[in-house]
Amino acid sequence: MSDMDEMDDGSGIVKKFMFLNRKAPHGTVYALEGLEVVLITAAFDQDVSMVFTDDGVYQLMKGIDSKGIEVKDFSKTYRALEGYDIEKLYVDQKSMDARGLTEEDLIVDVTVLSVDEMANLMAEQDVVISF
Amino acid sequence: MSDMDEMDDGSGIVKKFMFLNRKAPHGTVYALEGLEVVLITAAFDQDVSMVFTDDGVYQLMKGIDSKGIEVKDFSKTYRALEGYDIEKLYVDQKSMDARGLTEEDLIVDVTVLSVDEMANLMAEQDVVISF
Amino acid sequence: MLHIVNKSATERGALESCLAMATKGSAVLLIEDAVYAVTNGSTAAAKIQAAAADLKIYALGPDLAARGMAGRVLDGVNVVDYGGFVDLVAEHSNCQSWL
Amino acid sequence: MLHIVNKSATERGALESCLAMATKGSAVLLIEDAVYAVTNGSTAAAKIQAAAADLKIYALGPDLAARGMAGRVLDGVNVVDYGGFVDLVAEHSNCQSWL
Amino acid sequence: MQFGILINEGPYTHQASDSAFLFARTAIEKGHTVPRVFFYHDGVNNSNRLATPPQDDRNVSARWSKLAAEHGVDLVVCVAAAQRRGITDDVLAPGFRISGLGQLVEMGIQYDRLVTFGD
Amino acid sequence: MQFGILINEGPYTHQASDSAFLFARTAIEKGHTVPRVFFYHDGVNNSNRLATPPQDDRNVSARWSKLAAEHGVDLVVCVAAAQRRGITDDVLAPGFRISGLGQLVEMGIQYDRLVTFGD
Repeated sequence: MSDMDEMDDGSGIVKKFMFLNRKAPHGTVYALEGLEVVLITAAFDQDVSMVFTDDGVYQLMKGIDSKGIEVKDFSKTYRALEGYDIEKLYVDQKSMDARGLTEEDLIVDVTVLSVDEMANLMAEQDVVISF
Repeated sequence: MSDMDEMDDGSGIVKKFMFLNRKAPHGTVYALEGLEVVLITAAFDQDVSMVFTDDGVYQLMKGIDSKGIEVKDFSKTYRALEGYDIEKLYVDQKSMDARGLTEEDLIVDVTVLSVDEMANLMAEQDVVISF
Repeated sequence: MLHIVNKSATERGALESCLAMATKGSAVLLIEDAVYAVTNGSTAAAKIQAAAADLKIYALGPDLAARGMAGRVLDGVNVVDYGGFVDLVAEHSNCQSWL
Repeated sequence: MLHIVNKSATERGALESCLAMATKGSAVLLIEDAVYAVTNGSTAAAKIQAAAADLKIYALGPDLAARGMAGRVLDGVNVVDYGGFVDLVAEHSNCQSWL
Repeated sequence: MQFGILINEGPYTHQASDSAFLFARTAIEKGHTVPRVFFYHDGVNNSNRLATPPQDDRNVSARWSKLAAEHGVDLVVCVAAAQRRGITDDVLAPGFRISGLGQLVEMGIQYDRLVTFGD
Repeated sequence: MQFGILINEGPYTHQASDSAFLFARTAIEKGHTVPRVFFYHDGVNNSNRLATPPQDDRNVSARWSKLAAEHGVDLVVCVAAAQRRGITDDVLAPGFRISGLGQLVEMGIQYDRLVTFGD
C-alpha cells in the first residue's frame, strides 16, 4: 500500500463508491486485496462506503491471530481506515444475527443496517465493487 | 488427452479410485480437467468409478451447445468413456430430484443411487479425488 | 440498478443475497452457472417466480445453451444475448456483480 | 474414512453434502473457512451438534485462531493442530476433500 | 457510452474471464467504447503470453491482445497483484501493461459504467 | 507413512496452497515422507519463480523449493494445465518439474494416502 498519498485524476469529479465485502478473511485473498483498492479510492478523494455482509462480517472479528497459518494479519488495517477518512462502515444486521455476532465482537465501530437500509444505500451509489 | 494409451506403474497394484464430480460445467474448468485425470487413471488399469452429485449432475445434460460462449463442448467425452472401460457411472438421486432432472435428461446411461448407497460406495474406495 | 449474478444458487448464497437486497423495479441478470436457477424444476424456481413480481429477471441465452438448458426456461424470465447484456448495463445507471 | 471440508457453510453446500454422505463412525475435519461452522451462534451449529452423535467432528485450531474464533468453539468439537491433521489422515484408511 | 471492465479471475479456471471478453467485444461491436480493462487478483494471469492452450481451444491472452490492437483498449495489470503471482514485463502479452490500482479508481470516476467479472 | 499431496489452486488467492504446505511440512516433521506433490488446475501457478510478494509476506514458490531441497520432495506440475496457464520451464522455481497426469495416478496407486487441497 505504497501509493496512498493524495491522488487526483484531474477531473474534480467525486463519485459514490461502495465496496461490498461478502467473503471471509484468509480462506481467500479478496478481503486483503479489496482493502488495497479501498485505500487507493479514498486517496482520490472519492465518497467511499464499505459494506460488510454475508461472510464479509467475519473480516471485522476481534482477536484474530494468524501466526499459526503463517500469513499476515491485516485486520488492524480496518482500525486505520479512519486515518484515511474512510468513516462509512456498514454491517448487515441479518448477516450478524445469522452468525451469532454483535457489535461487541467487531474490531471497529460500525453502523448496523437492516436489509432495506442496505438496499437503499446500494441503489444510490455510482460505482459498486464487490469482493 | 494425448497419453491415454495403456500405462503401467510397474507395481501391478489395482486400487479403487472414485472421482467425485460436484461442480457444474463451464462456470469453472474442474469438470473438463477432471475428465482428463479419469481417462489417465483408466489407462493405468485401475478400478475407476465416476460419481456425479450436487451440481455435478449438470455435467451430463443432453443438448449442450457451447458455441455461444466460444468454449469447447466436452460433453461428448462422457459418451466415449465406455471405450476406455470406464463403465461405473453413478448419479445421486437427491441431487437429480433437487434440480428437476431424470435419467432421460442425461447424455449417458448411469446408475442412480440413494445417499446411503453413495455413502457406502465412497467408504469402500482406496482413493477419492473430488473436482 | 442492474444486479448481475454468476453463481449456481444450489452451491452458493449469491442469488439469495442479491434478491434480498434488490429494490423494487431493479433488474437481475443471471449469467454463467447462475442460469440454472431459472430452469424448470430447479430448487430456486419458486424464489425466482416470487421475485419476478417486483424485479425484472433476465438470463443470458448463450450460457443457458452451453448448459443444455435453452428449452427449460421458466415463464416470466427474459432471455438475452451478449448484446442484450450490454444494453442492460447501458440502460441502468449502476450495476453490481454479486461475486 | 476422514472427510475434509474447507468451505464456509453459510456460503457453500460442501458441509451439508459431506454430512449427508459421511457414514456412522466417520471423522469430519473442518479447515480454512469451514471452521466458522463449529462456532457458537453459527447457522450450522445445530447441524454440527446433531451430526456429532454419529460422527467425530474436528476443527483446525490455527484456522480458528486466524479467524478470531478460538474461544467460541462448540462443545463436542475436537480442536487439533496441523500435527493432529496429519495424524487423522494417517489413522483413517482413506480421505475425501469436499472441494 | 464508455464501459470500464474489471476482471478478478484468471483464464480457463473461471468463466469470468470469458464472459468479460465476450461482453467487451460485443460492447465495441454495438458502438460503445471500452477504453480500459483492469486485471486484478488472479485476473492478472490473463496477461501471460507464455500460455499455449490446445489448438482447438481459445487463446485468452492472444484474443485480448488482438482486441486491444484493433480497438485501442488499454489492458492494465495491477502491479501489486502481479508481483504476488509472478506476472512481470517479461511474460506480458502485447497490449498489456503493468500499473497501479489508481488506474482502476480512475475507471470508476471517469467512465459511464464499471462492470466486474469474477468468482 | 507415505503421503501424496494434490494442490488444485494457485498461491495467495486461495488458502488451499498454504494449507497444503503446512500439512506437508508437518507430516515430514512427524517422521512421515512426502515423496511427491502434484500441482493441477490453477495449482500450477505455485511453481512460478517470478513471484515477488511483499517482504513481510510468505514466498510460496520459494518455500516449496526449500522443502524439496531439504527433504527430497518431487514437485510435479501438470503439463496440460501448465500449458493453458503459461507455466513453462523458463519460469519454474528450483525443484519443480513439468510432467504428465500419470504422475498423479501413480501417487494414488503407490502411496498410503492422497490428500487434496483446493477450492
